[in-house]
Amino acid sequence: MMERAAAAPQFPDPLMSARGVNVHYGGKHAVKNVSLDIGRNQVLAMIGASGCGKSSFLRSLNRMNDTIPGARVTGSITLDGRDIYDKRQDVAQLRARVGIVFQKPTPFPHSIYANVAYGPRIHGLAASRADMDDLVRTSLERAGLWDEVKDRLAQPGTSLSGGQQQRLCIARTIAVDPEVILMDEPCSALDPIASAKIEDLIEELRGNYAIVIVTHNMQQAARVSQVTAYFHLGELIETGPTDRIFTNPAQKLTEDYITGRIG
Amino acid sequence: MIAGSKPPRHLKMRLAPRAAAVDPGPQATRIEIRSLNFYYGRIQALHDVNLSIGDRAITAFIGPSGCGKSTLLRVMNRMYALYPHQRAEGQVRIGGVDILAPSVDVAELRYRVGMVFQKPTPFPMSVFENVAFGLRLAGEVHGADLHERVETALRDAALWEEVKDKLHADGRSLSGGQQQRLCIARAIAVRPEVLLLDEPTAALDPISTLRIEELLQNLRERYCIVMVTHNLQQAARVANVTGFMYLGALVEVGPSSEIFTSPKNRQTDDYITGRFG
Amino acid sequence: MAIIDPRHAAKQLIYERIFRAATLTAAILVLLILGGVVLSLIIGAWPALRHFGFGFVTREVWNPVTEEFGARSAIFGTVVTSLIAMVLAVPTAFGIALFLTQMCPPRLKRPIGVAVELLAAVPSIIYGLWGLFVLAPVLQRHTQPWLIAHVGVLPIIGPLFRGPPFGIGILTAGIVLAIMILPFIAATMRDVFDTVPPMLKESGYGLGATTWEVIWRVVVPHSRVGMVGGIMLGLGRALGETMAVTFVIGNAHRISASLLAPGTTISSAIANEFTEAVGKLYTSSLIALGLLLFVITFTVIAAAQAMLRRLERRATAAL
Amino acid sequence: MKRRTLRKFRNGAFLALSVVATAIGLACLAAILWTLVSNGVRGLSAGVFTQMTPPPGSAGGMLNAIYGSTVMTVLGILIGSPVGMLAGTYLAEYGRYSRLSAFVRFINDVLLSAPSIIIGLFIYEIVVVPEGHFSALAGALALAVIAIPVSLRTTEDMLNLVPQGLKDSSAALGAYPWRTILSVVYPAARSGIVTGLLLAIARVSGETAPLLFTALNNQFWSAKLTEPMANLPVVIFQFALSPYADWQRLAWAGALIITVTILALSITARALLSLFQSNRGAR
Repeated sequence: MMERAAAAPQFPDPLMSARGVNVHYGGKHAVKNVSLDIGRNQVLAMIGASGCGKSSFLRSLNRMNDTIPGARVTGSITLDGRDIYDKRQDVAQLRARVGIVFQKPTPFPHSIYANVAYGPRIHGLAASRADMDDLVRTSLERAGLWDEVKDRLAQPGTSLSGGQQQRLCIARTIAVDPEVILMDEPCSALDPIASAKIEDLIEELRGNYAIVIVTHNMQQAARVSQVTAYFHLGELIETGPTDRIFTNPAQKLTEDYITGRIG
Repeated sequence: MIAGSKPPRHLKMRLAPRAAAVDPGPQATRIEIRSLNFYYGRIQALHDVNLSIGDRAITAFIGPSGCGKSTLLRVMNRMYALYPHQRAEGQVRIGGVDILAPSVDVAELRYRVGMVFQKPTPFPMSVFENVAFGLRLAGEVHGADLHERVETALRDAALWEEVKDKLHADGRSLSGGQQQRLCIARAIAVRPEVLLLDEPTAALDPISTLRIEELLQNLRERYCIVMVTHNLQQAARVANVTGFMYLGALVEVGPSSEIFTSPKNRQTDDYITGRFG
Repeated sequence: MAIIDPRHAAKQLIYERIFRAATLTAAILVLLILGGVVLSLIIGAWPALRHFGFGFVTREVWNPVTEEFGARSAIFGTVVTSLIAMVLAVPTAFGIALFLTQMCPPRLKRPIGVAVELLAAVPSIIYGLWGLFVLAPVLQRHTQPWLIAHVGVLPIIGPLFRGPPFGIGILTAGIVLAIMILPFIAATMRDVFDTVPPMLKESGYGLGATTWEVIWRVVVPHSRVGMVGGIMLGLGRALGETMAVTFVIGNAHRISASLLAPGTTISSAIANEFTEAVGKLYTSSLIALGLLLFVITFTVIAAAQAMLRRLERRATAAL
Repeated sequence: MKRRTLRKFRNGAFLALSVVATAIGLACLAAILWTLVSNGVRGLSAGVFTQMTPPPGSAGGMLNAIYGSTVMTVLGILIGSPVGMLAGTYLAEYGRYSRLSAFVRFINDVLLSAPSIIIGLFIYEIVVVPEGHFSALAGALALAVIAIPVSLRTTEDMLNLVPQGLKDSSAALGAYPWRTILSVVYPAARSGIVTGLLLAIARVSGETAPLLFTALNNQFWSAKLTEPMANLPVVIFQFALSPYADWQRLAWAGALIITVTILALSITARALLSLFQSNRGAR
């Protein structure tokens, strides 16, 4: 296992870096000794059968696991070299820097505008109404949603279609200007066309953010990511450039999974 | 009220000849479906399904969720009749008898067509009583015979060794995989002619899944098994015949080896290569 | 990256602490209320308990003139009226719940279900009024004479139905209570039956069981804990019910062999006599009755809640 | 074959019995409502809403009682509901899995079904005895204590219905829980919370027993919270048991007013609730 961890690609200057991370839910050992680096301006895809620990690991990257009772995270995870599990680390501030988009779109029961403005408001990021208007607009533009909603900003976020809602959630995450965006199977509740839009968006966002995406769809991982990590039963089996993982995996388990023999 | 409360007509479904010492090669047809349409209220869920399902073989239905594969399964024991506004038109003959005919006693039909569900559904009673449930209802087997039938069923379901010392423990205390095998044992204890399985491994871990798949391989020699699965590999591994359904229609059906290697239909090809679904 | 003003962040944290403390205080207040109820009842009941000792519970005498008080007849009335109510209401509620969950045509399911739930919300004083002005005269004129003539002459159960037909009395109170808790128990049972996973029922049907067999052998065992919990909650209501009983019980502090005779219950004794009670001992005795009622209902309700909790946990575990 | 016939017969018999039980139950309840409506309508007149409660044997209305009931109900809800809502928020959000919450939940459920007459005794002991007299305030406090568990329970249930994903999303943007609760959870559960409020009002406005020895009654108009105040349930109780036909008629009218109010509240609450649930389903 240590060899596998050592085989993780080492970036000269990783943005986030996890070392020996374990996640326990009560008695369940969900993530086992995972070490992984997250580079700047690239998309890392985590794949594996359901229950393999990829989502659990993802949620430990911005301490979303803190909200689950009985969850315990050990090991070290650093952001820009600072331990995010440090006692002095304010969780709210951390999550402003490491945003997350969930499987199902979760628009708040507010207007489209207020959905996007929510984060900036709670952190006091906009000094004036005009600032806020700007921020909302830029965020929606970056999420590729502006043209579709610019005339109906006052309508409730829930009135949008599923794919639009998911992009609204991405816009909401972008609005607080994070450094890393985590995505937990962001397309699994969407139809193929909406999924394709989100995938295009991920490609564009890569210019500004580090993105970590969990997906059960291997084709999707192959399409959007530069680095792929394969998880199996809580362990990180293999990680490397996406091209290599899908054409020439080093581990037998990875090969089995990719060719559909397990999972 | 369920449709089964009609007075019993004399429905005689011949029991299939079982446990033939030699495999008679290509199988006789057990289920014959002709121009079957199904409606949930005004929504049509099945469109003109025609199909013959062979005896002593596993037939699997695959397709994206909502394609009608579970609906098709639930027609074969008229489980849909429990719910208002659901109705089937056409013919479904099992052993020659049209089970959609109003004169059919659904309780008796379901006694002869076993069903196993997505999630294990052990009854709130002991392991033994779970398996004996159907036999006790029919009241045809008693005492030592009952015990023997329960043991046989548990053995056939590859569960006997694990539960023989805790037959009186609550069925719900078993692990998920064991519970599902218990449900299979419960279904085969009454020696049904047909065994319906609705995504029987959807709620199970890979190891339990493997055990169930092995079990199905063994049961195939004696039963007509019809299953629904969302796992293509599973269909390829265990089914002799696979049918692909899409938007309520049976798009293509044939030997699994053909469906998974050289499907004739474009949609089937797209689906099994993961282009949609 | 976002630049967050540290003063803004600090303020957020202060609001957080204030809000959290407010919710926690409110939650603890609930505990304090129950503690306050127990404590105030004990203090109020203390003079009577000290004066009469344990005899307060066992003595039947209730005489404001000589200031001698015993709770026995009130306890008896409370228990017997509640038992009558349960005997009548539980099977009927079971039937209603069955009908609603298993066989009701879907068009009627909602209206009947809603009607039953709304009736559970009707204040108990209405049931009392109806019992006094409608039910009691009917019982007095028709039902009770028949019972006296035909059942009263039987051995063993005969003595329960002897004496003059007053109309009001223990039996009438029991019937009114039964009608009052009927919607409540029926609604609870229906909810419990609805927690049975459809797949489990279908598994029963899948083996060729009839509707009744599925209900009796699968649904009932599966929801046994919840059913008993619901029944006991109903019992808790019946034991503590005041107004529906006070109208029709007859207010007689004595224990009769006949169910047709007037009696009293703890709550109706308090309701009838409290504002007129003169003297510390009298008031204190009534509060002591209240304390007894609290102990009895607390036991029943706590047991019921514990059972329903168990069911809930199991339901969540099964998800 | 014989056995199958027997099984079918048994099935039919029990199902028929359950239909009979439903018919009996509904018939009883219909009879009660019918009596209430026919007697109540007979007792209703404009005077009921404009005149004071009369002395024995003469005509009058229930204006003072209606006013008193309204005042005490509103006051009781104003005191009780916020406490219940805050406590429910603690149980659903902050201390969802804590032992304290489990205990509070349990005690609350006991209070929810505790006999209301005992709550009356409690308020009598802690308010009426020290004050030395019955008062509307004591009545309102008794109603508040009854409203707390109702409001707590519904608040907790409704907040639990708010999808975890919504709460997580807010936390994921760096919001502290108070912010999530006030800005996301409460709005998402708005109609559910209003439902709880209506149910609490419905529950409280029909309570008689605790008012018997807290607010007592007052034959005259009184707007002072420190004095005994007339209220519908106690007036109904006293008038119904009186020998005067006029009083009995008024009692029925009062009963009808209360019941109609409560049913209207409950129906509105249900309508809101189904709206809430269908909204959630659409999401």
